[in-house]
Amino acid sequence: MDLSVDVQLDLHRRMVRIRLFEEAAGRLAESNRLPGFLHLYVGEEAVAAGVCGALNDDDHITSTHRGHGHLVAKGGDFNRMMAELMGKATGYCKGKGGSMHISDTSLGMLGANGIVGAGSPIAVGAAFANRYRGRGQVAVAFFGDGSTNIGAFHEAANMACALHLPIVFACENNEYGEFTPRDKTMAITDIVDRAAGYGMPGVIVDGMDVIAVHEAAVEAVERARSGGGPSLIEAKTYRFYNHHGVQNLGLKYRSDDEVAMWKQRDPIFTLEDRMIENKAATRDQFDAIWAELRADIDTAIAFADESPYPTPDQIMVGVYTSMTGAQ
Amino acid sequence: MDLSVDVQLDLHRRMVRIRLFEEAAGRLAESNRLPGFLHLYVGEEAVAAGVCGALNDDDHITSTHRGHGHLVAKGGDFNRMMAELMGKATGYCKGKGGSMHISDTSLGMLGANGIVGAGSPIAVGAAFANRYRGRGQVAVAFFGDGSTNIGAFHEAANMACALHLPIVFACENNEYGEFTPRDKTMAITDIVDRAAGYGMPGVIVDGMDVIAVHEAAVEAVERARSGGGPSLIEAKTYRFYNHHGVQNLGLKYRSDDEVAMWKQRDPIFTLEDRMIENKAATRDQFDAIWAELRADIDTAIAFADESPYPTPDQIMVGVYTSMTGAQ
Amino acid sequence: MADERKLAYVMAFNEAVKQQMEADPNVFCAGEDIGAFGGVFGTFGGLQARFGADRVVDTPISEQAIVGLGVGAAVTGLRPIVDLMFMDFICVALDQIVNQAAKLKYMFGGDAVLPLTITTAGGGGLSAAAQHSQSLEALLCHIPGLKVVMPSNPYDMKGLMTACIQENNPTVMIKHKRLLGMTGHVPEESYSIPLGKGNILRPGKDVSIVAYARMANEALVAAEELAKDGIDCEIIDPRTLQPLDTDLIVSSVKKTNHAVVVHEAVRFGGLGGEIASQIQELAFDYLDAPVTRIGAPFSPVPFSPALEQHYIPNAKTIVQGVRDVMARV
Amino acid sequence: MADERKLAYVMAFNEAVKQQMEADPNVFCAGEDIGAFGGVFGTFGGLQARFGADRVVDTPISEQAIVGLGVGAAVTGLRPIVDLMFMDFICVALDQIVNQAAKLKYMFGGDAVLPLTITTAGGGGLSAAAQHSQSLEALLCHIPGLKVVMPSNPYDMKGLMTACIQENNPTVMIKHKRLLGMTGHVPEESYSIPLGKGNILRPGKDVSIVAYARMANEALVAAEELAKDGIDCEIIDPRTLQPLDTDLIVSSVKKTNHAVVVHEAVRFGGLGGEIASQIQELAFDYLDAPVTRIGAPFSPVPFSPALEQHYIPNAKTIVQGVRDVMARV
Ligand SMILES: Cc1ncc(C[n+]2csc(CCOP(=O)(O)OP(=O)(O)O)c2C)c(N)n1
Ligand SMILES: Cc1ncc(C[n+]2csc(CCOP(=O)(O)OP(=O)(O)O)c2C)c(N)n1
Ligand SMILES: [Mg+2]
Ligand SMILES: [Mg+2]
Repeated sequence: MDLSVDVQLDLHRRMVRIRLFEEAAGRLAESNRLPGFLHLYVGEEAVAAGVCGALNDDDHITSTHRGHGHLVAKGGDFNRMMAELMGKATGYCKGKGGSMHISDTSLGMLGANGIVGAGSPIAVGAAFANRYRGRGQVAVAFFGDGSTNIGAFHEAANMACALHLPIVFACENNEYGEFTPRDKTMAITDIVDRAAGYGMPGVIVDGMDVIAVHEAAVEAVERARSGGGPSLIEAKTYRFYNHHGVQNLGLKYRSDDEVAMWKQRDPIFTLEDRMIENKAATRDQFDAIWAELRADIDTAIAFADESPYPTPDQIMVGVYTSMTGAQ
Repeated sequence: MDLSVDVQLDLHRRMVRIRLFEEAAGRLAESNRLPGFLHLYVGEEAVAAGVCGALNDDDHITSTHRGHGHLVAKGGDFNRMMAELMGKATGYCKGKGGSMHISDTSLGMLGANGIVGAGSPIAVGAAFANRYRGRGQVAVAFFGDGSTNIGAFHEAANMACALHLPIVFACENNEYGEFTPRDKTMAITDIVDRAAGYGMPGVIVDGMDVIAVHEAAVEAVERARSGGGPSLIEAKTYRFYNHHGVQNLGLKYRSDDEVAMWKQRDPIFTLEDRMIENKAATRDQFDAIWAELRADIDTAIAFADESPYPTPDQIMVGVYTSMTGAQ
Repeated sequence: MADERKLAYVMAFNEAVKQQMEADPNVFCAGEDIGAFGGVFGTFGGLQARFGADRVVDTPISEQAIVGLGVGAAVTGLRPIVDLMFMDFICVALDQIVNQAAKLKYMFGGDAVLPLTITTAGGGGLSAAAQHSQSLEALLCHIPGLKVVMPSNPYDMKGLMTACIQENNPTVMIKHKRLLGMTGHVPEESYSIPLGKGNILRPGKDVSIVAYARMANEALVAAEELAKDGIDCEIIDPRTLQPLDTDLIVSSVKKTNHAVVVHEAVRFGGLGGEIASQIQELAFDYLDAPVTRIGAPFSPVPFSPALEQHYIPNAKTIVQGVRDVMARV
Repeated sequence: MADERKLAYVMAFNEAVKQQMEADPNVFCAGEDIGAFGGVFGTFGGLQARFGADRVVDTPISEQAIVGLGVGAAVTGLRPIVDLMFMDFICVALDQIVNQAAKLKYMFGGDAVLPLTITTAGGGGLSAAAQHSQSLEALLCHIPGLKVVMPSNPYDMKGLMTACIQENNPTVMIKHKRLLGMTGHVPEESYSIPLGKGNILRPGKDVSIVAYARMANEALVAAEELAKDGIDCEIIDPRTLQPLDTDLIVSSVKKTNHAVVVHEAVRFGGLGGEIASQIQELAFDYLDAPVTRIGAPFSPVPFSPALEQHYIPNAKTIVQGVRDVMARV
């Protein structure tokens, strides 16, 4: 596949938006301006961007605890995201969800999720509904390597295959679940080895190469859309920061060398270098993009800062669709 | 492997014991003398017998809702089994468990289980304890094809492999989960395809051939015992009666031809024919065995019949190890 | 009336599903063995033949994914009915019920609608032992975001099941296994009973018995017995346990000054504690005796009928409980 | 005493585990990130270094298999401690807890011993939102076969955790996340506090406040405030919720004639309903006012601190609740 410059720039833009949002969130967290847990997506941008770049607006995705990247890639609004992270009333979830539940159903983003593995069965439901309606929509389940050890993932993968649903399973294999390396929690190296057990095709891609991810995603999405059923994409990637927050907490669980090696393969800079080399873009162009999006982030932070907190009378609002069940 | 006549006769005996017990239980159920659900093992005897024949007394097994066969194969006592099925105080579980929870921890049989898939994680625990103690014991998890779609199976299989435990996963693939055929609930044909996803070896055996099952089990058990880790055996088999009870309930979900075809491959008669052909045994010998074991069943039914029901004051006994927590 | 239309509880469920599926193409069903086989209790009988395998879906044995299928389909616009064969199996799927279905809307700041019905079968009395006989409604009623329904008769079953399917929030409809064959008057036309509205099954003036599902019927039997002693029982069937019709219960107790709460679930930590607490909070000055709770003892459900019949509360235990309350001075 | 030994709640837990592992080679621990990393809350810190990776085991993210590992190892003779990082995750593993661990012994006719300790961390106050802040103890206390423990301070933590590990039944030890850093006197030598014995944290004569985990500490603060009004609170911390020290609670209420039950869990269907019901059942004639229950409102736990601080009960809400009870005529 030869991707047009426009598509490459689109993928680049999605990645830079994620990067800037996450770096900003990390800085705010470090200065104690964000309540709660924060799981940053920095380093893994190529996965969300490459996959969501292959989706239509009315396709659905489910996400994980590490969900900002997915929402940004699906078109999330910086202002409402930043406000949500700060727990403000103007946030995506009106301050009720926070980082771990950030969502925008109008963009088909069915929520970050605090329960490892729980998003995948929900994606299966969305895929079922999509086929049921017959408008050609697909669903993508994002999930981590660690989450493939939990029952919900397994049930979702099998059910999707048994019902032959229009779904793509997109695995972010960053080699760790929290602070524990993959080899302590599974006896296999490649998550894709699990695909055959469900009867779906699987492919490994370089998760630091957005073009590679995107090409695999286009193929998988096209398969799903045209009735070819589920498939699995395993993107080998890495998170540059800690499991949550920015700094390593407590004991060191990854070597400096390992982190440095992966950082050299930064998905954004890799793409920029390649596009410049291919004369598809210039450094100045990229600088302008970064500057433009940086300004958006500043706007978002200001928006969030100035936004009001929700008031206590909002606690009971939104539990039920029409408020009848509460006591 | 050339199995000695003694071993063949031992496997035969285990199978006949299962057959006779189950046929008797089925008859009692049809005349409404057994309360509750009854899931018969008839047709699948070669699996329990072949595998348990490869185990020592102090090895552990976990079982399923279809658990009588496993307990008989592990050496279960007819009297206490039959009494339990009738809900009598002299039963294995003092009438508290019944068919779905029949168990004998002194034989390492850690219970039939009413929750599909729930036995496998418990087997993993037993395997962990066995390695921890270092006395060379192994654990076997029996489970059905349908149960491999549930999360607990997946987590157990993966954990066993991650921790490299002395365990054998023994799948009874009878092609149905209750009244629904395999192809409606999974997109694969062979359960063994799942083994690679955990990083363990897997093998398909003819589950109607007790010798084949036994040879595979000996190899898997030996691997586990000697530190070689988990493996999976998929035995292709069939249940001759209904999912529960004896007669097909409601709609017919299996064709007469299909049932007849499998019945022709009866694991007991197949073995008998082969042993007679090989001059390893005679029809008279077999007749004597059947007669002897039939008498045991008659004794068991009489024992169970004559046994008292538990009295209401027993309801609160056995909830806690020393009765302190009850209100 | 001699010629009123009678239907079994299980068929009342079936008819509600059928009528709603006819009325709304977004309604579909999924669960184990519900398609070709019609469900192990026959609850979904005939529906696949009528509506096709796309709308009445046989699933793998994957309770988490079954509920997840419902959550994902509901939040993207369908009205799923997903079945968990036995109520005990909610434990396998509880994350999807409690952490996903119940909370999604709230966590999204209200930006989600979940018209999801989870159906299951609870209760004992079939010698089905500890993992197939539980009454675990207390676990669900404690969870904001869910509605919980337990009908005691065919008429309520149809009306409440219709309401569940039409409801825009996740509901759990709990059939009682021992009531499946119970017959009673059920109109053919579609009707719904509002969730959260209880029902006075028998008016009375001396004592209020709050009882649901099978226990409501046991209470009716007990009331006849007690009437012989001159004790006139008012029997309230809340029908929906979440939200609970507190007003109905409290106003009854204010009249009778005596209350007995009955459920089949284990007494300790059961919903009876909530109901009794609400009664004493809101009708303290009207109570002539403490609110009595009747429930199963603190043990798993035993298998043997010889034990189980003494384990599950029944008309006799209710008679005794009411007598004790009335005897108090 | 100035020189008494102080320890944080989290280290009291850690020390109990360490001492029991030293005392009994059959004790081992398993859970996510508990090995090399020492657990996300540091609860298992240093234990793998001391006892090795065979006894302090990092597991996959597989809560069902983690509890199953514990069940299988316990029933075959070990004394497992298995950790579920957050209490909300019991929903993922509930089948193994409720249908297996709790019932195995009973279903086997008593022929099993399950010395299994499940540890987890509950409670809110960290802006961890709806899936990482719950107090779900009511779900567990309703299940025959389990014991449930929620310590409110470091001293109790060590003694109760020691008791859990030594106990021959499945126990669930619920740490409160907001108490992890709380320091207090903790003797170095091993000691255990019997499960099922509550504690009078503060003697008083006017009103009995039953409160556990973090709420016990809030109640202590409230009591100081109320003392200024001349209201003398007796604070009872049941410590173990299953079995519950009913005697201690009831005898206190018989003395004070007023009762307030406090928990952080959602009020509706919470354990407060059980406690309040028992009080009115057993001390009806002593009550001058209805038993009041304080708990969270009927919504999931909101994320924003601006909401969460009003969601979780605290000293102020307790003061108000007690004043209301005392003001009643
Ligand atoms: C059911 C459940 N178990 C444990 C956790 C705690 N937890 C949060 S993230 C995480 C690691 C997930 O690893 P992976 O799926 O590889 O995603 P990654 O964080 O690497 O992106 C764990 C164990 C949880 N949130 N839910
Ligand atoms: C968690 C759970 N879901 C559903 C059931 C109901 N059920 C009992 S046996 C069974 C079929 C199991 O199929 P399989 O594992 O293939 O075993 P088989 O009956 O064929 O031996 C089902 C669905 C159950 N007991 N537990
Ligand atoms: Mg990971
Ligand atoms: Mg099967």
